Amino acid sequence: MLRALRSIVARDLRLSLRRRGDVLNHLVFFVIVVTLFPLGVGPEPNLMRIMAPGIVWVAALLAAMLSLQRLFASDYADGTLEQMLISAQPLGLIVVGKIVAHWLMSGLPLTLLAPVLGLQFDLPQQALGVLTLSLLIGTPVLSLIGAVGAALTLGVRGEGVLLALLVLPLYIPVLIFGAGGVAAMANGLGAGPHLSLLGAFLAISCVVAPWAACVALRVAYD
Amino acid sequence: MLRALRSIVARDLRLSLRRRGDVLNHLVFFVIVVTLFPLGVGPEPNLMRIMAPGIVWVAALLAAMLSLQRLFASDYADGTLEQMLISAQPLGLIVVGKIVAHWLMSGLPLTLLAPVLGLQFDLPQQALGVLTLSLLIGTPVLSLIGAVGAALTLGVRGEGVLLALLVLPLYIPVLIFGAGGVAAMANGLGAGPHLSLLGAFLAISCVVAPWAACVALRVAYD
Amino acid sequence: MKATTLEAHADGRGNALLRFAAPQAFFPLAGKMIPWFAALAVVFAVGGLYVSFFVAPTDFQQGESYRVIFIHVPAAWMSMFLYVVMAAWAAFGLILNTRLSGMMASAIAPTGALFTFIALWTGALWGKPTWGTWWVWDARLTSELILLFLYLGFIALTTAIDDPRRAERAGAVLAIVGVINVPIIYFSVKWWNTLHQGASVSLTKAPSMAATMLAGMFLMALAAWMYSFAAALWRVRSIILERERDALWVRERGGGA
Amino acid sequence: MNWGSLENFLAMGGYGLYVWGSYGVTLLCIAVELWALARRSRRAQPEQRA
Amino acid sequence: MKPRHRRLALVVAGVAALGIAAALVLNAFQSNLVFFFSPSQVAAKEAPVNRTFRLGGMVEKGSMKRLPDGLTVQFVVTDTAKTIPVQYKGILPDLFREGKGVIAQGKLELDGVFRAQEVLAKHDENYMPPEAADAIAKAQKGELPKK
Amino acid sequence: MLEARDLACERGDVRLFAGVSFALAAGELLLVQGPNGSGKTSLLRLVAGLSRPAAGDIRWTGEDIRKLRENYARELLFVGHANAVKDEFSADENLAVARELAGRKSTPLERADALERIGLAARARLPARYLSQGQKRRVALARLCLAADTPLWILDEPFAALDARALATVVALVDEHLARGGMAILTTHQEVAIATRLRHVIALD
Amino acid sequence: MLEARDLACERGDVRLFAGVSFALAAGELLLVQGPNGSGKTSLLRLVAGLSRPAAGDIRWTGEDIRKLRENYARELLFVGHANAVKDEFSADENLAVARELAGRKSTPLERADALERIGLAARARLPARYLSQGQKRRVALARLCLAADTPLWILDEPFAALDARALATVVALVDEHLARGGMAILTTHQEVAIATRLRHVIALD
Ligand code: HEM
Ligand SMILES: Nc1ncnc2c1ncn2[C@@H]1O[C@H](COP(=O)(O)OP(=O)(O)OP(=O)(O)O)[C@@H](O)[C@H]1O
Ligand SMILES: Nc1ncnc2c1ncn2[C@@H]1O[C@H](COP(=O)(O)OP(=O)(O)OP(=O)(O)O)[C@@H](O)[C@H]1O
Ligand SMILES: [Mg+2]
Ligand SMILES: [Mg+2]
Repeated sequence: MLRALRSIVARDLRLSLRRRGDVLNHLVFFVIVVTLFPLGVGPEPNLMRIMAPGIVWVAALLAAMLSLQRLFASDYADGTLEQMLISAQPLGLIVVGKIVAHWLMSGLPLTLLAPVLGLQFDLPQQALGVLTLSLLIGTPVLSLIGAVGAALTLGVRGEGVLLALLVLPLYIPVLIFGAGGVAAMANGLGAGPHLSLLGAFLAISCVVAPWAACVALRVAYD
Repeated sequence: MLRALRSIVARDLRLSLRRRGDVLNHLVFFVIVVTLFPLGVGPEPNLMRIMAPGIVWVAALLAAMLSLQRLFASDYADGTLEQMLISAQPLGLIVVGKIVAHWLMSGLPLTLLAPVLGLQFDLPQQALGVLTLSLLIGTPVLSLIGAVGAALTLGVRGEGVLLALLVLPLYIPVLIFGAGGVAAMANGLGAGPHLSLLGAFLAISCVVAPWAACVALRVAYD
Repeated sequence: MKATTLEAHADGRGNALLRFAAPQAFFPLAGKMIPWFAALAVVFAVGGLYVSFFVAPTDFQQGESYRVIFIHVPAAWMSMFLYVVMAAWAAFGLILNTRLSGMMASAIAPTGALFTFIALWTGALWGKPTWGTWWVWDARLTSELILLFLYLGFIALTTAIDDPRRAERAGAVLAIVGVINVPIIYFSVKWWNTLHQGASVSLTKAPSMAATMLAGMFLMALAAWMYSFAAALWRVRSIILERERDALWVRERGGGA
Repeated sequence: MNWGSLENFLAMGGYGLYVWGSYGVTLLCIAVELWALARRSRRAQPEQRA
Repeated sequence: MKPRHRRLALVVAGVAALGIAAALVLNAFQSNLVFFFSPSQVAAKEAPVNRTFRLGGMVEKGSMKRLPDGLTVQFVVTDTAKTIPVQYKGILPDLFREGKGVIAQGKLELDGVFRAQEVLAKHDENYMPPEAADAIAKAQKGELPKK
Repeated sequence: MLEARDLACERGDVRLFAGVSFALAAGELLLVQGPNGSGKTSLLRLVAGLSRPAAGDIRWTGEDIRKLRENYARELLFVGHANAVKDEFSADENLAVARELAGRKSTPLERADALERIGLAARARLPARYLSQGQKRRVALARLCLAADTPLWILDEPFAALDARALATVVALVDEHLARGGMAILTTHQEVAIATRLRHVIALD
Repeated sequence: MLEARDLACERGDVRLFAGVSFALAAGELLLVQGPNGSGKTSLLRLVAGLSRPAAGDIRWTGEDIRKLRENYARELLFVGHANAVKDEFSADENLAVARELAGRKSTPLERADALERIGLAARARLPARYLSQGQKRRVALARLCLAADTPLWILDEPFAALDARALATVVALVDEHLARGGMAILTTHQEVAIATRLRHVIALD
């Protein structure tokens, strides 16, 4: 069971690495989006400091979302997904494997990079810690929920935007509590409650998302 | 010549409409991104008013970018693009047609919707006018530059993010002057210079972008 | 080897310049030039550093912090210069379809990105004590940042495409489109009168800088030039070997060495 | 320019962090590039045949 | 159209577009693109109210003083025609000197005082040793330099 | 072993077929014939468990395949119109991944043999993106060389894009499979000679 | 009319072929043969002007095709491995778009006739997404029925996925085309009988 999971994760990771610079590209996208905002809004340091957690979180969210499209779509297009559906491994296992791989390639690097970007916005030390922690708890939720959206929009045209449409509303609570926690910390309040709410989201989506994604995949072929 | 152009635009428009809700999806995405920010940053009316032009412009930019991926990719995947390369119409004409169609389906609706969103941020009347005008001049530039990026990343894996990487830096000036013009107007200054710079960008990219996109397309097949 | 490419005909016509545009002929030439450029780079750098730290006096306004100039300005110059050279090679390759051109463009990009990064980094470090901030969204700074993104985009694009011929032609299109940014960087301080200072050195007026300072800056700039040449040539040699791995002359090289 | 002592030289009139930060990172970058170049060149060499 | 005519038409259109672009750029640089104002412009009420902008000019000689709280400084920014008083609470950059260029970012309050959030030093493109600067200053003004 | 009763299939408002029944025992071949669009692919997908029939049911060793799920899938090898070949992976890697999905490990040696047999040895390490149409099909079919232990093969136009030699190889593979007691369901528009007496034919129209 | 001299093609580090020359005059057929991966598709794409040869040149009425561009393309009909069929459009719409790309208008009646002939009349209004493999191929080939005025046909395995009837129709279409003085370049792995004496064969390996 675990061996099978590992081999699926390994396959997806290898695939991502083969598409050269996939991880790097995510990071650069993340950095660029974070950089765009000061440009659009105008560079007031005070304003920037207030906006920082929100911007970093929104950028993380968009980066996660963009990469979702490839979670199932390429496997769907070339017929690999139908092989997975009638594979000797339970579908649930495959889905979990793909989600884990997705997080390792998108969520985790973002989380590691975020403190550096936060620094650029002059965020205080503890706020940086909370930012990292909130991303660490929050980005898996993004991958989990995203997987459901990606499965639902399989083979539907206008995929990209429809996916965004389905997934973003579900991302909003994560965004609010993620960014909220950082803001709270930056203002000298504790981030505990925000983080525990994020944790709760994580727990719930760990249960619901893989199941929902499996159902959605089967429906896509029926 | 013009007839051929019209038929290409018509084809792409029909295709977009057939992919149900394509236009609508763009708009909803735009609205959602614009709405995410107040959620991420926290709703202070003053802050919001200052940030509004930047946010609307960044959202427009991301919406345009997301939809770029489908500008050539689906035609590439199913072989239509190679038919276009050896079509009786000059490739330049086809590319221009596709860019026009892209703008009609993404830039134009955004432009029409923006004043409503601006209202939500409590922007003054003239600033709304400038917002619309700046989008009207700026979004074609986004489509034009985007076409070059989309053509360059054709068939390259990790497309989506690589496209963002190539195109976003070139979008930065448009963002700065677009949002800057609105902000200037909101503060009682004229937006004239910003708008004429945007116009200059439009003129330059009208010349450079179709040529570059054509070369890139031919390169993609060589 | 390839009858269609320009360089193959060149030999017959006896055009020496074009002959060296063939990778096979350029490879040993580059190999011979690298040590010279490298040596010159070291000499200029040692001289430049000596002048920078032990000859050039303290500045009347900035005190010792101005010594960042000896890195910042050469790096900033190189960042723009290398981009233009890269784009020129790229355009050349796109039009004439010579094999070496694309390789040269790919060889220059990383060094260009490096100098752009150094210009940004040293500028930021210099900005803190002088202006009072690491970073502002001033036109000069922003356009230089875009330059870095353009370099990175070029590198990302060319590495993402694995057919080298297609990769360098696609990169060429991007490089050419991005050239627009260079004059914007250069003239930005004139057009937008913001934080970054204007030119201290220009063709049209006498430099507004003490002679020893200027000497240090020029020495360092020369070192940067020599270094860039050496690095680009070294890289292009690797690229030639990678691309022509199966060509007879490369395989013979492996066997004979 | 006579710095008098090593401390003075390192302090750079109070700007040591900035000046040495610039030179240091530059040196580091160049070192990294040279290392990468050497590695690439080593890998690109055609393998020796017996 | 014959191919040659078409190419000609394209070239003409391209040149025309570039011409338009140049004209638009020139037009743009006639006016103020960034929120950057001189004291004269502020005095002429060209600057926005209640919005952050940048005020640029020279720090007037002898205008700098520290307010009783020990943190806030006040000085006057001039472009030799008009002057604007500026208040700032925070650390000044090293290059901040009376008689030298400065860029202050902040808002103009109703009392006519510019409350800066950030003060940046703008310096010129001159680099020289202090002795040379002294000599130049002496030669120009015939007075002893401050430093 | 495999038994289908009264299968019907609807796509949109069209009823493609109804009342299709068959039973397949060890060593037997089922040929599904019919012109383009007659529903061959649709039938094969039903049997593979990829979609559900509008009517009727399909049993494997007496149990409904939708209940069995992975336990049925483990016994099954399906090659559809789509090759399920990853452009980024080489032929060898693609084969390894396919074997893992089938729940079996494969050694590099086995895979090399399989690719040799199907005629891909020379391109085994090239990313599949660069392979020709027929070579991609061969990657998908290389699985057949390693699937001796998988009793049921469902092959939807396996010969499309193959040249004569590869076609003969695949035919031989199917022959061997049937000879060792395997089952196969096949569609093809080409004339091929599979040497078995135990052949059923379903003709759709 | 069409003349190729000393063509060579390289993919990656492999030289697929070199020194391929041929000339094709009105009413002549060129058959390109060879096993999978021998470079048939690559050759056809060179001739269509989709990629450039590593060596050699291709002339149409004496002029280089890369100079002629659209003027060559106007004389050309290319059916590749990919169908160039839009999933969202019906067979009829797909055909109309393809004709427009070829620079010709088509009336609904003409298109209906073409679809009738190729055997798609019953599914002419269904989005192509729902069509079967062979039906999609037929949509791509329906262009042949309307391309009487296009002298050069380049068909890369047109018969893949077609059933026997459709195959016969396409063969008949090629026959007619040759009979009225058209030219055709063809690859296929199947045995087909095209009734022309004026046949050249290139065998790649
Ligand atoms: C991140 C911040 C900075 C960036 C991106 C940057 C960028 C550049 C660029 C691109 C150039 C070359 C353009 C030209 O030759 O005109 C340049 C030149 C120069 N920069 Fe910076 N700079 C930064 C900060 C600074 C700071 C803080 C100072 C001094 C306090 C400074 C002083 C200079 C000088 C003296 C030149 C040479 C001008 C000339 O003589 O041509 N820069 N910088
Ligand atoms: N929504 C729909 N409405 C009407 N007909 C449909 C719909 N979806 C599919 N079809 C029809 O169902 C059939 C599907 O057939 P299938 O793919 O099983 O054919 P096949 O026998 O495999 O053909 P081929 O030999 O071309 O592969 C096609 O005729 C198709 O037109
Ligand atoms: N980068 C590369 N490196 C090595 N070989 C390559 C590369 N790219 C393509 N090839 C080879 O080039 C050939 C392309 O052949 P092409 O597609 O023209 O074959 P074909 O004759 O049409 O075959 P089929 O009958 O399968 O359609 C294949 O053998 C492929 O493996
Ligand atoms: Mg079928
Ligand atoms: Mg082929």
